[in-house]
Amino acid sequence: MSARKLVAGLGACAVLLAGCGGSAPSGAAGAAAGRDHGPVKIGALHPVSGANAVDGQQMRRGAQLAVEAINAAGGIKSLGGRKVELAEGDTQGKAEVGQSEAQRLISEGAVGLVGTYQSAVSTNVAVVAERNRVPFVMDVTASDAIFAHGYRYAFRVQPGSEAISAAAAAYLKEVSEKAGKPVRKVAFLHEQTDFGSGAAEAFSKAAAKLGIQMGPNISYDAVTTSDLTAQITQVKASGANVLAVAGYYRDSLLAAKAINAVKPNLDAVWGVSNGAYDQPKFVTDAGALGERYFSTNYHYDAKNDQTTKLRADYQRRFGAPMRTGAVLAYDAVQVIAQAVDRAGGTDAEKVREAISASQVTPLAVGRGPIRFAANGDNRNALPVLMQIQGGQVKQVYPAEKAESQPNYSVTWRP
Amino acid sequence: MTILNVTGVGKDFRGLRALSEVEFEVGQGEILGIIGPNGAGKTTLFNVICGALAPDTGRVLFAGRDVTGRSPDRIARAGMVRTFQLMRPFGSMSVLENVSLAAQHERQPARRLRERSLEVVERVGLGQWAHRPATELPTAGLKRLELARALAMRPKVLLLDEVLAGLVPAEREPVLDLLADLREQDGTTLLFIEHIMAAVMRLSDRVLVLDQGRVLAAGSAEEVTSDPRVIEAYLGEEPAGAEG
Amino acid sequence: MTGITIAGGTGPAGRGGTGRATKAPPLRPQNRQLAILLVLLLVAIPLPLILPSAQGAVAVRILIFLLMAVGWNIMSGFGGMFSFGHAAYFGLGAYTSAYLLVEHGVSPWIGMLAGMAVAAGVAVVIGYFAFRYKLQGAYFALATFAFAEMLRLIVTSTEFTNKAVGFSVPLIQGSSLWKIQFAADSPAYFWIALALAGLAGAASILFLHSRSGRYVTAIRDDELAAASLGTPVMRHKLMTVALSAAITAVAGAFYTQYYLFVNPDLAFGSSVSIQAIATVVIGGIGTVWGPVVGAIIVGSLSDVTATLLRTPPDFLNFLQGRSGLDVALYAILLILIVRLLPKGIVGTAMARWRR
Amino acid sequence: MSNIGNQKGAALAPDAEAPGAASPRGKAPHPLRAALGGGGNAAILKRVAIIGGALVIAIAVALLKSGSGLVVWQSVVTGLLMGGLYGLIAMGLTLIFGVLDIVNFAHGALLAVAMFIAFGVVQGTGLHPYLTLLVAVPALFLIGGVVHRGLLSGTGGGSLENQLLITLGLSLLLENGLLMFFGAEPKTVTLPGDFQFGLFGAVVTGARLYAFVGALLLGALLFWLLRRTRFGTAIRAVAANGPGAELVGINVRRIHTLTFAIGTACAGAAAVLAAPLITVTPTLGEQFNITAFVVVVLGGMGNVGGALVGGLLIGLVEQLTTIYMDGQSSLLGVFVVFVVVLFLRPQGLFGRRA
Repeated sequence: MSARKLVAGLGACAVLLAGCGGSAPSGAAGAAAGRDHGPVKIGALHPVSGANAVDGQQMRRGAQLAVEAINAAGGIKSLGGRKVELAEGDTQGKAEVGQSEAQRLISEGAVGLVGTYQSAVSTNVAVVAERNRVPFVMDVTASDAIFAHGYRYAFRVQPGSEAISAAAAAYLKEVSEKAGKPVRKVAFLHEQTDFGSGAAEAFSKAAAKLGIQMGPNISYDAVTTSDLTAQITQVKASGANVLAVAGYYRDSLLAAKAINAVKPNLDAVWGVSNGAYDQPKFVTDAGALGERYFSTNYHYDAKNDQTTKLRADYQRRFGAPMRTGAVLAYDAVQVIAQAVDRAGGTDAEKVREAISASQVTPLAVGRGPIRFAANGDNRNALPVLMQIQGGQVKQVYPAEKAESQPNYSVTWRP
Repeated sequence: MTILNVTGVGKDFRGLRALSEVEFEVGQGEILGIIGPNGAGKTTLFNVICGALAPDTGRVLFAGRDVTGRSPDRIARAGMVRTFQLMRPFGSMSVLENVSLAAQHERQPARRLRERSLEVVERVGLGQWAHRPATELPTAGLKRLELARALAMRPKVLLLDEVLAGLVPAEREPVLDLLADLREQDGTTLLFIEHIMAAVMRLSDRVLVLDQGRVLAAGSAEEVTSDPRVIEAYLGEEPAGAEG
Repeated sequence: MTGITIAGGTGPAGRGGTGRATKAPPLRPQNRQLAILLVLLLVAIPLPLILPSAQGAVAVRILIFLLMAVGWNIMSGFGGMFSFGHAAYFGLGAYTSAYLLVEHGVSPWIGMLAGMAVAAGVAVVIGYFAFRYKLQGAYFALATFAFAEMLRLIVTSTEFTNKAVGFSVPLIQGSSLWKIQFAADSPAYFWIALALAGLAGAASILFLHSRSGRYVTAIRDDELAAASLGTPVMRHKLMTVALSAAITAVAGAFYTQYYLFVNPDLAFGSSVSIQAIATVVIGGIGTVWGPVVGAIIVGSLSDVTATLLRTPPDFLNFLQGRSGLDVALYAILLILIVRLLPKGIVGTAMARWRR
Repeated sequence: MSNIGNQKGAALAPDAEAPGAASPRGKAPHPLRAALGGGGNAAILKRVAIIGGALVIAIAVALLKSGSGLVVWQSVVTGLLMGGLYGLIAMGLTLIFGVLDIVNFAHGALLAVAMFIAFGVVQGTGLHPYLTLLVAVPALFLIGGVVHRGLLSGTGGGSLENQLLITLGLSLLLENGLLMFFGAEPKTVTLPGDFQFGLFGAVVTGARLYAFVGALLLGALLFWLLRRTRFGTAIRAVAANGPGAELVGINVRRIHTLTFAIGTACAGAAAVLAAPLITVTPTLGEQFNITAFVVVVLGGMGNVGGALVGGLLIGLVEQLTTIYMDGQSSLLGVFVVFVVVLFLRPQGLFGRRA
């Protein structure tokens, strides 16, 4: 159609004929054309359909709220108040769909992408972003593997899996010692893919440095398991006094049921990046079973007034409590928008530079403003310890983020 | 000269004795008729000889070589070919393709393969059907197709399972003539299972009678039909020759 | 061969067949099909220059589906061995090339060949046991499914395949044919996939009309009868399975290069097997062109529904925000086609044409 | 295992003369011939002895591997209880597989539909979860009948690949239908007054015990239906020889539809009993479908009793796999057993060699 495509095509033809080498026919060139006028587009890629649709929709709405807040505050100031627009994509929770959606958003002129909730999808989108030289700010993505490739355009707001596990081990030592029941031996129950095994590995490494004994390390298949009684019996037989659990929602709930049935001699149940133990839904589903469960995870900052206001707004608009993922999506959009503002334009390279020098105050728990390390990870991301107390998820540690004191015990033992 | 030698063959189906201690020989160029009441084990015997079933006991020697338990395709390529009582055409192919499949074991140019296949098709009288799908053939045609495919293999020994069944008397004659001619012209050895006694009487050099999986009698057609044990075995059955 | 022939016999009813009987078709079906394939390829070449880039990605996806479908069709359509586990071969192709590239820097072209060899080897082993123990029909399908799932589980927990994480293809500066890496919306991806699909299509046509192909067709129609006519059953079944697996492995290897990422679920998940089956069955199982028609439909379907849902027309507005619609539509289409056109689109069309 | 099917089995043996006998495993080994037993007493005893011996060895090795008697004992108890559930789910599937020769990939999705019905009724009316049997079973019976009449009977549903795709399509449709109407959030059904007790140190919960007992009861019910009623005789006749059954005046299509409906209703019963044990999601069927197919093949297709025993075995295999192979999915062990059984005894552990 257009002459540009024909030229690009002929270029590629030549590459085919000549063998290897040749300069890159840039795909980003065309996309840039759409960026210079109209609203500044930020792409949001989330699993709005499929098995994770609820979280996906939450996150899309979180991103939407950020865009509305930016526009209400006068748009991008350095660009004369240009409005921001959310370009929405649905990953369906599938890596290849995520990839084609990312490509679509970029070709529609997105200056940056946020997403995607699932590590496999983020891995795929990160590749697209890198190849098109468009910054990709991940809101929720647990896997650390993406940041080992040396990508220049990949950033992440949430603390990574390794950071959470290390914090979980450190908090465990400190909290248990303060309670006068120092941790002796930790059994780790985890689902067997990268998510759970990675958490277990990082936790063990950190625990070893703190002089905490580990064992046994029990894994299970989250997709097929429907009973964890035997696994919890193994924990009971092992004599461990803390059980750490890294799993998704469904299997973590099964673990809670099994713990209640077997009643091992534990001082605490310790969620690590756990998909259930800091969810209000878990409190509803598990009832009394989940009482006093701990969980170390990323979390919206319950002590930040702005966060509270945002969540109240969300609750009013959408009739559901706003989850942490949605707050992180909000933060991620803010990162891109403020970078565009400081870059004073939509040039991808300048926006990237501005992002890597970010100083955005997050609404999720953090040590301070969002600042990215060289590999793109958020240096000030802070995991927080939560506990279910009286049917509510409370932040309990570290002290400056605590809504309430940790109660280091379990319900079934005096 | 003996071309096929069956010794001590036995076969069980879950405790049901289908064949037991079956022994016989067939000479080069001989025509052997096999008769017996329903369920006597005739087709099972063919299945064992041609490798579709492995016998529990006994051996099958073909041209002096032991072929017991060999796969059916190797036995067929060695020159011992059978037809089926129930017709089994390759439904997705034309009549000619059915035949050329059997003829293509010999490496030959495509043109030669085609000519030879057409020759065989013509020989069994299916020339006008050559390019029609095999599934469109009437019963008599399917019987001829079975025969044609077997002939295209240039068999040394041909085992025919009720090749006349389902044909009206007028259709039987040319088939019988063809079979007789096969031996004269090509020197083919024939084993044929048949219920139609007239055909058995006319064609066979010798007749083997099976009953309940055993060889009841063997000899010339006249000998076996006058054997009292054979007559007894057929008692209660409908008169031989009515229909198979 | 001379001597007595069976005289006469009745000719085919009506439309006296004498003329048809003796005259050979003007062009051998093999050459005719190859000619059509060539025309299709020539028509497809300019497509990426015409289509907008989003559609270009769909076109590449269609070609990947086509490769898988051609592979599956050889084994299950031509050969009648219903595989429910082609994900195994797709995955082996994807993982072999990804492993060689990521860990040893081997060109994906070589990786593709290696993947074909590995997939064909595994297929022959699985096939040998399945045929040796005479598994057929549903049992064969379930066995192939079990093997694919076992591979998925093993890869998921094996260190050297990177467990559940899978492989990300390292990005290079610029473009390289040797590394099969170009700018994201480069038409080169389409052309390479087209060339691969064309080769696969040609292989499938040549195979169907080869000696071996005729044997396999006969085995599919009636295995015992074919064996009784001297067809080397085991050898030709294994050859078929190996060819089928090798072509499917090409799809897997190209998939990895195009999407630059592969993990156990993407490569070995049962949805891969289902896609291969659905594509062929919708197009027409056991036909040469069925995979082409099926791939165009299945490959573009999810994109059409996604577009439809993104900006729904008024009467579909109530569906916005609901998840699962596109898959539901796909399922309904699948059921309708199987119910109404049990031979698939091409198969049914051909049956009509003949009549 | 009872072996009432004995004489029947012999009577239905295929004619040794028929060419079909040449490929013993060609068509599937005959359905229901061995339903609830088949083969002589001695053969059965021998087989039970072999399986039992293998189990004892497997458990002994597990003991060595784990070093804790309690853990192994709990695994065995959990495995048997889970196995009862698998058997329960597989019973309906094996009936459909055996009588209609349909590989029903929608069985799991139908299970999910039944669970959502149970969930909906409990949510809506506050009924005791087990009382939803009164709704779920008839509803699934109807759905099964409609599915068979509408989608599977007649020529279009003929070939294996077509049936497979129709049931696959149906399962996708049902799963995504549930997703559209109920959303993806996992739901839970809680059993009021659930209790638990120790069994020589192992923990058993009431809900699991009920599901186990339910499996036994349903198995007995199906046994009675197939063996002691005229309707059951008709089903077995159709399974053994459709055209023959037609000749003696049985309406084969009607029997097919009813069998499919009964098989689906079994899924309904299984769903209600299983609902308190697991989290209810639209895609939960996948998880059970695969296992159920393994159980069906293990028990011999069409063999309801075999499905129960097969279920128990698979439950044990799953649990022992997690002891043997740390970090491996329990499914891997299940598939290994599956493939070995497919190759060595495709007629199932309790079927007779054709």
